[in-house]
Amino acid sequence: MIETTLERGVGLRIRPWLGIAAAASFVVASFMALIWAPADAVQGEVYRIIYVHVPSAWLAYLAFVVVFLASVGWLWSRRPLFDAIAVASAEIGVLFTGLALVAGSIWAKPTWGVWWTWEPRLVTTAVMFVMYVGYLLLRGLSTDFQRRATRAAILGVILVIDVPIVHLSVLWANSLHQLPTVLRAAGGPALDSSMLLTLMVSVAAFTLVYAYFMSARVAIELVRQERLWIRT
Amino acid sequence: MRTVQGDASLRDVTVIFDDRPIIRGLSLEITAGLTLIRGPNGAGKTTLLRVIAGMVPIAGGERRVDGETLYIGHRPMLLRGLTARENLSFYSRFRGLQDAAVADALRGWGLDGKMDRAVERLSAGERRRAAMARVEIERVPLLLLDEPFADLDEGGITRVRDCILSARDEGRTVVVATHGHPELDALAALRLLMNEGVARAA
Amino acid sequence: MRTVQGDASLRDVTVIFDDRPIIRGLSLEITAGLTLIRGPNGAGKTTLLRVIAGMVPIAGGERRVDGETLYIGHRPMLLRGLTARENLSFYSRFRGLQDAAVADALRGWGLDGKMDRAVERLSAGERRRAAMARVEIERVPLLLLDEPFADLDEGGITRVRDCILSARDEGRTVVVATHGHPELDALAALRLLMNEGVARAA
Amino acid sequence: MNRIALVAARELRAERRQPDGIVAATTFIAVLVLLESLVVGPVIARDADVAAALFWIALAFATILTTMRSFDRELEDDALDALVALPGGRDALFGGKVLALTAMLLLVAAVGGILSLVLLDLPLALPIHLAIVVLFGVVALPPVVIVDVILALRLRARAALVPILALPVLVPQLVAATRGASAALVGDDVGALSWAGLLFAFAVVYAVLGLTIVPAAIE
Amino acid sequence: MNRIALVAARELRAERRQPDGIVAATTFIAVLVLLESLVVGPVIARDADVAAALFWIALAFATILTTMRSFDRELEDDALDALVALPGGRDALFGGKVLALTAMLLLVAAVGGILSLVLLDLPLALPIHLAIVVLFGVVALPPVVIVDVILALRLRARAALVPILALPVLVPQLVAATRGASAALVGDDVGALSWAGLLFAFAVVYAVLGLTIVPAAIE
Ligand code: HEM
Ligand SMILES: Nc1ncnc2c1ncn2[C@@H]1O[C@H](COP(=O)(O)OP(=O)(O)OP(=O)(O)O)[C@@H](O)[C@H]1O
Ligand SMILES: Nc1ncnc2c1ncn2[C@@H]1O[C@H](COP(=O)(O)OP(=O)(O)OP(=O)(O)O)[C@@H](O)[C@H]1O
Ligand SMILES: [Mg+2]
Ligand SMILES: [Mg+2]
Repeated sequence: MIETTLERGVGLRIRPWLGIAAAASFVVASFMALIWAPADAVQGEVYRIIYVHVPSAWLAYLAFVVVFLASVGWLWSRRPLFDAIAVASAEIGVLFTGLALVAGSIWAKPTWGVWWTWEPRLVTTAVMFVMYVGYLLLRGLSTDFQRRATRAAILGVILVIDVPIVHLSVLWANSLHQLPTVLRAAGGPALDSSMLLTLMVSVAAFTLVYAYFMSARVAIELVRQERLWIRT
Repeated sequence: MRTVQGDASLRDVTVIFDDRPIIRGLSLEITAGLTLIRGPNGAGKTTLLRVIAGMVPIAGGERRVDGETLYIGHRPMLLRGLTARENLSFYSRFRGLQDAAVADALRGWGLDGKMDRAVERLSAGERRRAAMARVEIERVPLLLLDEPFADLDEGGITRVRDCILSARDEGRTVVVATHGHPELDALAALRLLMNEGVARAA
Repeated sequence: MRTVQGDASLRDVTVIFDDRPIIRGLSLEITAGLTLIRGPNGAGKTTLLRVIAGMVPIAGGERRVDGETLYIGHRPMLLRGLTARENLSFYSRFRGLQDAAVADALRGWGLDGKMDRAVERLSAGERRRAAMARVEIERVPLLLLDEPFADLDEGGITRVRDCILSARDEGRTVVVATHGHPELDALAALRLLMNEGVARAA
Repeated sequence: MNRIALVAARELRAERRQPDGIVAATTFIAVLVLLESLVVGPVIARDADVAAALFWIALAFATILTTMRSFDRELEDDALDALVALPGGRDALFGGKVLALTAMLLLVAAVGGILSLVLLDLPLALPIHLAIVVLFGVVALPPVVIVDVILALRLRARAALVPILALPVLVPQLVAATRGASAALVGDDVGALSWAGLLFAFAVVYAVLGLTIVPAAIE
Repeated sequence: MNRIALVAARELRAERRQPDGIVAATTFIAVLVLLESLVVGPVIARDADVAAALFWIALAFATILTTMRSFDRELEDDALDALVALPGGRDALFGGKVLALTAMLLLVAAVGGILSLVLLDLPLALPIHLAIVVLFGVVALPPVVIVDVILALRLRARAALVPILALPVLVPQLVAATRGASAALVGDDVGALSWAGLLFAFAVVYAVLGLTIVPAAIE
């Protein structure tokens, strides 16, 4: 398939550069997060987890929105590339959700005194995690390409509804969790400016990592598809 | 390649189950009349019929079918719990037809007195008869019959044969996959011999 | 009435489903050799075979069967999810036999390369072949085969016929219900014609 | 539209013949309520929040069971294939199933709800509000579950996959339904109605989604 | 004995291929625990009595689901007929299913139990005692349920009949298991062991009854 080969070629050319950029930005972000940014007035040093916790949560959102877009793409055009993007992004999204959960729990222990508690943001995040694990399970259990892609795409479209729910969940009912500090409807971010800058740099680093993972994972998937196509 | 415009055509169709190709790059034009599909067990006959009926996602190639199709498979495809009459009424009303013809057709297929019994309480042959009655009730232009003679007694076999031939004579397109019944060979407009997912005219 | 002691005998057996008599006072002696059961759809052939196999509660009369039986019905009777090989190994080990013969038998029935696939992913004919391989593996004295030729291609039909005849020649008792295959008539020790739950020798 | 009605009628007729789904679901809820009051102790179970929560959990499972049963019946003898192969069959399937299952679940919910009220001796401040919450809460369940059952159709381990797929998606609805029902029980009319509105919105969104994208997944 | 082992092995193998029953049961329990704590509120759910009661109710339903699933699989393509027609097949069926389902349910109970303990943050005074109670409680479930499934085999509405038949019979066992588990949680060792003994007696009685009278009921 000419199309597939083309896509793979482009991916191959960009990927090394992406890798380098991701690694470099990661070094910068680590430095800023661990050393440059000041300690928090209330929480002291623990708060630094925010530089892992928040970017991974946001990147998970991004990954699942990409799953949604790729799913629509597949349903629209049936181009295998979209399916490859969907799996890749879903897997990385699950990874980032997991990371946000773990980082959140680690942060919760010193601040709230428990690893886990029943609270809207935490529960909806856990639910999002389970949903996309279910998405990956559905893919794993389906045995042929066309059916798998279509079924997964439909699920990918439906599940994205949970992303705004997770984001807004803190506004429902009495939440322990931080209310939106950065992404607020009214006014600018309520955060110290050097902390904000550090956060933005970490988010940028996480985004580059996401892009790098994506290009690698999509390439693997395309090779797999191609092999399958050749065997027919 | 023939350029005759058929009721159904497949172009370079490939079907993959479990990463195994079951139909390989198959092209086919089916026109009015009788088409016979033959081939050993596991050749892909059932899969081909299901592809034409639009029930299998195809991994590559194109499928074009004009008009409605009726596919009757190895299994009777009747919903358990409902009676033969209810099943067939549903199908015919779904196609926008009256269901007045149902009882007569079932009677014609020898199910008098049995059409109001849940289908799982019929014998294998009776179930097949109920399924075959759909051919007369739904009257669609493209019939896809998979092993339609199975489980039937002498009389049933004759009836299926007559039913196929009269559908053909009415100008409908009939595709039949069967192992036996060599007498159909002479009557077929097209005979396909399938093997390992590849078909050639015979 | 013959007084020959058979492998299986029914005396005045009645079977009732849904308050309707399906088998009516049927008496029967089956001895070594081939017994053919014929009759139109819904005559009660399947029910009779299941009575002999002891799978249907009888409302009246007596059933006596010496030795083990193997009944293979309209459906393949293989557990989904398991492979053909696993299904057949289970049956043979349950009868206290080694399962070494299973792979060979399946290969003999043309399932080489397919015997490790879950049975629901086989074609209809392949499933029938797997079921029929039980005849060679389990080697019981009384075989009850319901429409054993169904879904099979030319080669499969020949194989089933050979299998039935060699079982007969080994002195086993084989009861076959089938609609077609008139060539078996000449070879049968007993031919029963069933109709509406009553059987008479033909 | 007419086709959707035909599919729904067929489903209800099959269910009347073999009331697998509906009786199982009702028993399920009834027994849950009974056992609940028996083992949990009536004092806790009588709490409006707890009772409402258990009722909705039970109803969610009842929906999953009934839907899976309905599709299992279709898969026997390949009856589903015949329906899907009919012209317009794919499109009518989702709508018809939604209609039929909603009707069945409304019955189940009514029986289960009355049982809960009577057996647990619950206070009932706003009966009409409760009925509205239950109505919209029930209407919101089947579309989600049916989509998931269709996505898992014919897969190995579908019995496992469907709850995994459906329950997380249902969580917001179940929470809303629980809050709404307990609001109606304790007499908070604004709360009950606003939760009911949210449930209705859920139902509409999922039904529209289902009608537009699900036909593609049915084979 | 050997035949019973063969039937059990076959069941476990089929289950491993299509882990319908076991995964569904585990999800069922896990989700129930999750939802429970979510909607009921952690304070009530964390109560040892309530947690134990819900766990056992969930396990009873899981047993019913898994057993029905197991027999439904046998009914497809008439595989059960082939088993019953084998010499000694009837006798081995009950024993084999009991063994296999008990093994599966022990796994489900272990996973579900650990989940409940962790997620609900329950106190655990006597872990060994709890394990013993769970062991005997689980062993006591399948014989009853399997007998009922066999009695309802091939009937219309069997999905409805089985819970109706099974649950009333199970009530004493479930109460005993709940009491035993909560005794173990709060540290009452004599209580836990005596309830475990009672559960063991139940298991033995039903297993013996099943082995002697069930074969007659199978066709
Ligand atoms: C397991 C526990 C936790 C989970 C699952 C979790 C989940 C999340 C998620 C999903 C977000 C992204 C929200 C959005 O922007 O829409 C987020 C953001 C955030 N989390 Fe957590 N979190 C947890 C624990 C914590 C703890 C213990 C703290 C601090 C006390 C915390 C502080 C924050 C902050 C400050 C944000 C950024 C909020 C904003 O600017 O919008 N989280 N968390
Ligand atoms: N669901 C499935 N998953 C994987 N492979 C399958 C599936 N169904 C059929 N196959 C395989 O596809 C091939 C073609 O099957 P198909 O049923 O089309 O054959 P057929 O020509 O109809 O055979 P028969 O004469 O036995 O009915 C066979 O090798 C079969 O093993
Ligand atoms: N489960 C059942 N409940 C009620 N009636 C049944 C049931 N199964 C079969 N029957 C009826 O019993 C009669 C005999 O059925 P049976 O299956 O034995 O016929 P058969 O001779 O094998 O027919 P075929 O040639 O079609 O296989 C038929 O009239 C049938 O309708
Ligand atoms: Mg076929
Ligand atoms: Mg028969």
